[in-house]
Amino acid sequence: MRKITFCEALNEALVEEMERDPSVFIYGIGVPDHKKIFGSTNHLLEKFGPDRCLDTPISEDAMTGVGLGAAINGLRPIHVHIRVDFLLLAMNQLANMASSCRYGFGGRRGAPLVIRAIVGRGWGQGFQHSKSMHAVMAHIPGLKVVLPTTPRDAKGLLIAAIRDDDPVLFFEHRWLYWQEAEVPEGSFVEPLGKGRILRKGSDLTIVATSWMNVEAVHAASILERRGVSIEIVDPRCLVPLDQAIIVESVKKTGRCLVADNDWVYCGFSAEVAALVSDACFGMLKGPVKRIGFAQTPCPTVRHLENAFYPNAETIVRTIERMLDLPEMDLSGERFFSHENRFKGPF
Amino acid sequence: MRKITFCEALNEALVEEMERDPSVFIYGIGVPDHKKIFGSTNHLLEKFGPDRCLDTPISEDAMTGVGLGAAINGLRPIHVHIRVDFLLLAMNQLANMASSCRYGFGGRRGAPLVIRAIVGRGWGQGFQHSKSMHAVMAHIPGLKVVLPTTPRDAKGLLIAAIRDDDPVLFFEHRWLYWQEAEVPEGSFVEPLGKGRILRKGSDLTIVATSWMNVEAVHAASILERRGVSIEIVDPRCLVPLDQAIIVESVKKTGRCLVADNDWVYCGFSAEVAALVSDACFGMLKGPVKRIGFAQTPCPTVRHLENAFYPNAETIVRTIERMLDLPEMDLSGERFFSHENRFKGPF
Amino acid sequence: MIDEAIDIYRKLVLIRRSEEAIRRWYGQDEMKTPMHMSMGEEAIPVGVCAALASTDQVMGTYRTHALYLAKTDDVDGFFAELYGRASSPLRGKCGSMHLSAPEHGMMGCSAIVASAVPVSTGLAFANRYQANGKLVAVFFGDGAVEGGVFWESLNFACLRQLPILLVCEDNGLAVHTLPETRHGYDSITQLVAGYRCDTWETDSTDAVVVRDLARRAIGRIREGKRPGFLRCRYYRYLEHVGINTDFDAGYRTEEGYREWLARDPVDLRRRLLLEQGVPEERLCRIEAVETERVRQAVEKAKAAEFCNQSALYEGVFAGA
Amino acid sequence: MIDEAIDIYRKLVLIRRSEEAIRRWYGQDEMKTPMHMSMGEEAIPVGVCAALASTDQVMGTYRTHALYLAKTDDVDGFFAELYGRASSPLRGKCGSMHLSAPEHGMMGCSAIVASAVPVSTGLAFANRYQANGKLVAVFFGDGAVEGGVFWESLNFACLRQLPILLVCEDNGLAVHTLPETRHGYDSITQLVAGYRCDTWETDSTDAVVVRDLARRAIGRIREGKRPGFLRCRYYRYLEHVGINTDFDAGYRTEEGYREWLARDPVDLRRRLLLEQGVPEERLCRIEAVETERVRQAVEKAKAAEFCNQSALYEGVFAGA
Ligand SMILES: Cc1ncc(C[n+]2csc(CCOP(=O)(O)OP(=O)(O)O)c2C)c(N)n1
Ligand SMILES: Cc1ncc(C[n+]2csc(CCOP(=O)(O)OP(=O)(O)O)c2C)c(N)n1
Ligand SMILES: [Mg+2]
Ligand SMILES: [Mg+2]
Repeated sequence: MRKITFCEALNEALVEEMERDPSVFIYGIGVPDHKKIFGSTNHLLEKFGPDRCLDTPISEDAMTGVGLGAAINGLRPIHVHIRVDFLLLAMNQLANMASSCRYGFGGRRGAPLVIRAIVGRGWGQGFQHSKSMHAVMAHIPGLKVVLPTTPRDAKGLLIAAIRDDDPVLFFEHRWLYWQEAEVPEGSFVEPLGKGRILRKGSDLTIVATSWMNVEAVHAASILERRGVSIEIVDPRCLVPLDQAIIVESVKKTGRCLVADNDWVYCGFSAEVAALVSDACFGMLKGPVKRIGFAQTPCPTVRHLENAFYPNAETIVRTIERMLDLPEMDLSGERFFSHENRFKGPF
Repeated sequence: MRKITFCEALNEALVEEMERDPSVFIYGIGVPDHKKIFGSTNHLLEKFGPDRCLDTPISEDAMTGVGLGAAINGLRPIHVHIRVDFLLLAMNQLANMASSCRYGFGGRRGAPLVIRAIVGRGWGQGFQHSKSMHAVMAHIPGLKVVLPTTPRDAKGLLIAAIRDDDPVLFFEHRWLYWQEAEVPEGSFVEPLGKGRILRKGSDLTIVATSWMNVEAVHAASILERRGVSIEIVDPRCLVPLDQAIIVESVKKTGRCLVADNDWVYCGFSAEVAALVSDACFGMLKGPVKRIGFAQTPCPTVRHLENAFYPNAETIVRTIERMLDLPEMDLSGERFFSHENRFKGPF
Repeated sequence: MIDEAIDIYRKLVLIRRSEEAIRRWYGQDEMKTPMHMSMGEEAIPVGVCAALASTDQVMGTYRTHALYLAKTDDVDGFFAELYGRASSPLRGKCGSMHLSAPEHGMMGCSAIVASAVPVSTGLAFANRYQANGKLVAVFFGDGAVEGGVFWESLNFACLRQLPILLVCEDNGLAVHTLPETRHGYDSITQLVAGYRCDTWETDSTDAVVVRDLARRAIGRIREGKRPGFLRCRYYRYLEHVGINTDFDAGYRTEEGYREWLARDPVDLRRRLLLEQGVPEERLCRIEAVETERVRQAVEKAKAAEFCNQSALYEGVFAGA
Repeated sequence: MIDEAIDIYRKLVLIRRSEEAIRRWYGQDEMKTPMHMSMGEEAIPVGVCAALASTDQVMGTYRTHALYLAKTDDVDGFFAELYGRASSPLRGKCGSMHLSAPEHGMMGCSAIVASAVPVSTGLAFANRYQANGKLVAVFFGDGAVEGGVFWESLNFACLRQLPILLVCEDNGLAVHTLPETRHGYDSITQLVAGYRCDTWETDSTDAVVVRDLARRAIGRIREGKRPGFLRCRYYRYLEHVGINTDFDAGYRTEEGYREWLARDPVDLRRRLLLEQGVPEERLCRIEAVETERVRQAVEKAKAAEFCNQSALYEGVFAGA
């Protein structure tokens, strides 16, 4: 099968869905400009015109309400935010309005709204351009929450989100945009609410979100060399959550590490740890562990930023402690770094 | 000691702190009007005048920024919201601005801002007037989060919050306002970051927040009659969290139920369950269980509202299952109801 | 012509009788929902809705009894929901603050001030996208213009020249707070007039006058292809929320009330119809019919079942 | 008088040299922070800050190099932070987008459009509360007026008549988007003039003209006891973020640039000083001194240490 990038996969999903369904339109700050949201909105303006691919004022709150109203009236809006942090301006429309829209109509009408938001990282994005916020959204009943990791899932899940009849928050980590992998041509759907086993293993389960899956795969290959077999579960959707795939994996391995691309405290990693500790009670060989961002605002300078984010090394070290293994020598290991491809500005 | 209500305790804290420190002022929609935020802002306008007790336009986003700016310049603003839900309009100022204010000043300056927000419930408040949101705030590094339960704590913690040098979110459940108990006269501080054992027991620990502590106390007294001894831990602050008091209690009892006044999914109850399952691994007699709101928007009609909220009965039934006890007859039991004192409108 | 005016009167009566029924029965504690009463404002939604086509759409606030009844005429659905019964399509989940009936173009109400304005703008965006000719009218209080999202929405509506009528129901109060404590400007209409839209103002309590003004505004929206803003003043008869008066609370006087009561929307319209030669018996008949409709609606609501407890979990997502 | 104008020129030179140094050294990848360059706008912050007292306060956006240097004159702190070194009081946590120096009245910058406007309003509220006579000037782009919080803040500032100057640095661009895609009105200044404040406009690139206008505005704020709004037009020389030009991107042409370049703030001021009889050597000396200050600041920054890894956890809360 041909390989394309995560970004190209997103773009294919958008092009194909907008071709298929004239009620789909896309909008947001900078969506049609020449930068095309890092390329993910390529061709849309040219193919579908300015009525279906539109720029907006810097009015996230109102523009979210506009999407909600358009969705109530039968359109399928896709609202794009170049940083997740800007969603905080729209929290009222998301948590007080969109989330309860269907419930408030007695179930008879809903809002098929997709909100794409990019998780920023690197080159000193700092504390206002690097948030994740998927746990906050998942906490609010009535919002679906999707975090694709692979290019295939980027396409299949975005198509599913667009066709879904309820509000879907779709979080895209900026660094995933360059990931390349096989993606089917043409239309296909990855159903919302199904997790994916990214790697099979028997000694320990890593439940990872978004970019942390890339780090987890790397960590697993390092650990494999010393005979530790890691299973990686990518839940892909936080709402609805595929609890079974997580629980079954941990029942098999007896150990679980949650690696979330977010703060740990009151986050999704807590939910998974609580769920697993309950559902696998008596079957665990050790406590569920969690890793995520340092519980601080995100600093800009690189060495602090590196300390803020967990990576494959953090995962390896945590698992060594979980398995009571001595620390292996990682000095020869090349960990992921965008040092040479991802420079200023963004 | 004299007994006063939770509401009177809040009011005393405000009067005393405003007398003590001229940099303290209080503001928010309706703060000085004749309803006085359910009485909690009584006397303030009369004693301290309109410069220190002020009404505002319905502009939660800007008014939060105003508080932040005033705090940066050395004042101690107290911003009052008659419903927690309105905080969602201010999420940008809270999570993108206030939370990183001190960090962004390199630690040299901060924002001693208090935000009081009332958790609504009852008489058909519905899905836009009944949120809790403490877990969402606690998730964001840089915000402190306080949920008093007793009148004593209402006073002591509010004084501590006002004197604290960082932004503090202070959540007050509407139904607690009528709770009456002993409260010292004059100034005293309940330190932020210390939990409180509301009840000693040996068979099971309930970690409860806000109103759920009242339900927990009731449930404990019911269970006592059949020989089950419940310990109740009120963490009081989510940030900073007194982990030790929770962990020590569960190490003693071997069982833990978290009863949170919020949705369960990705909430504070998940954090406590994750924490306890880890710290007490191997010492638990059964899995940590969680109860909270139904994972739906809050409906208005009473029988659905009752099903939405957990109460003492839910707690008793859950604990019976945790302890493998048959269901006791609760038909003679009078559960808490505001049916006769808490009517329309609010 | 006169038939239209008579139907407007009928709506006014229906609304007034409905709210009188609420005042009468609220003390029984069966309507467990916070009531933000419309009394005093009836001419505005009745007038505007009379200028709208039935396929046009509206949104409102928590203070929405008059709007709901003006747009839907569905008094049974109204009381079924206030009583929280299964006979309401909203199944009691919404109560007084979140009434809606999309099949009548009543697209919902929000209890967060100003928050329906952007949603209505989105409804209008979709109507233009679908070229279905529908117009949207969104109703909000004078407090809503203090919310930033109002200005964001107005800017976008004017930028995209959307078919929307913004109706400011100005009672000079936000709960108990007067405009001088809330507004850093002199005239809201003048501020709005700085945008690419048309603005209109009235303090008439005659629903026919409001309708005629709304018609002109709507005509401009359709021809001029730009949004309209209509500010209508009125006096809130009762307390902010609840069924009582509160003239003793200190923030306003009963005199103001008396002045406005002298041109009460229902009485005024009745007087004018009589002056125009409509026989009083015809009006009495209408009054009797609407009174009876209200009585029966209340009765049916009280007699209706509640939905199953399991309904709590229904309708969060599609197909669930 | 002339000394003041010369010091204004010095500031312009300092800022321009600093940004030239950024352009020169950015490719070394040691300043790992997204650069939103000020080139083209220097006259605005330099002019306004020259009208402010040193104890007055300012806030800005992510595009804040000029403002930071105009207010603080602290080029060492500037480069220390851009290089993320421990010698910066911000310890590298902030980078280009979140510069601050409260001891100089530089109260911070936000990378969320419009979000510093309410915070500045709060600073002004506190200054009035404390009766300390301080004035606040908040700088923001033309995009910021699209954020609802701008209007909420303006309303509150005008309602409470706070001592604040709102400075709109209008480059007619939000990233790559032109006003016609963003604004549903004709004149922002006219909209703002509907509030209880005074408004002023200029498209001068002469910092002295800006200063004089700012002085008048500030005079009115102090005497008239009401907020001021100052809209200054300028041309953004470089791409939205980054150190390059982007005239080939298609959303604007190089002609516009050439027109504005002909009255470049630095060159223009130099020319005017020469015309006023200031000897060229004096200007050359200033240029040499500022160039050297910048060179040394960069050198010091590069040579400085990074803070300890443990600094990550410091400064989240007081005393921690
Ligand atoms: C964003 C928000 N803040 C505060 C409230 C509390 N509140 C409910 S109604 C109201 C006053 C609104 O006044 P106005 O818009 O004039 O409507 P009216 O009640 O006069 O019809 C306020 C402040 C709210 N519902 N939403
Ligand atoms: C609330 C918000 N939305 C979107 C962005 C992304 N963004 C960064 S700068 C910018 C344009 C701002 O334009 P303007 O205010 O005119 O400032 P300029 O860059 O022209 O100085 C946008 C949209 C942001 N930072 N904040
Ligand atoms: Mg009003
Ligand atoms: Mg601009």
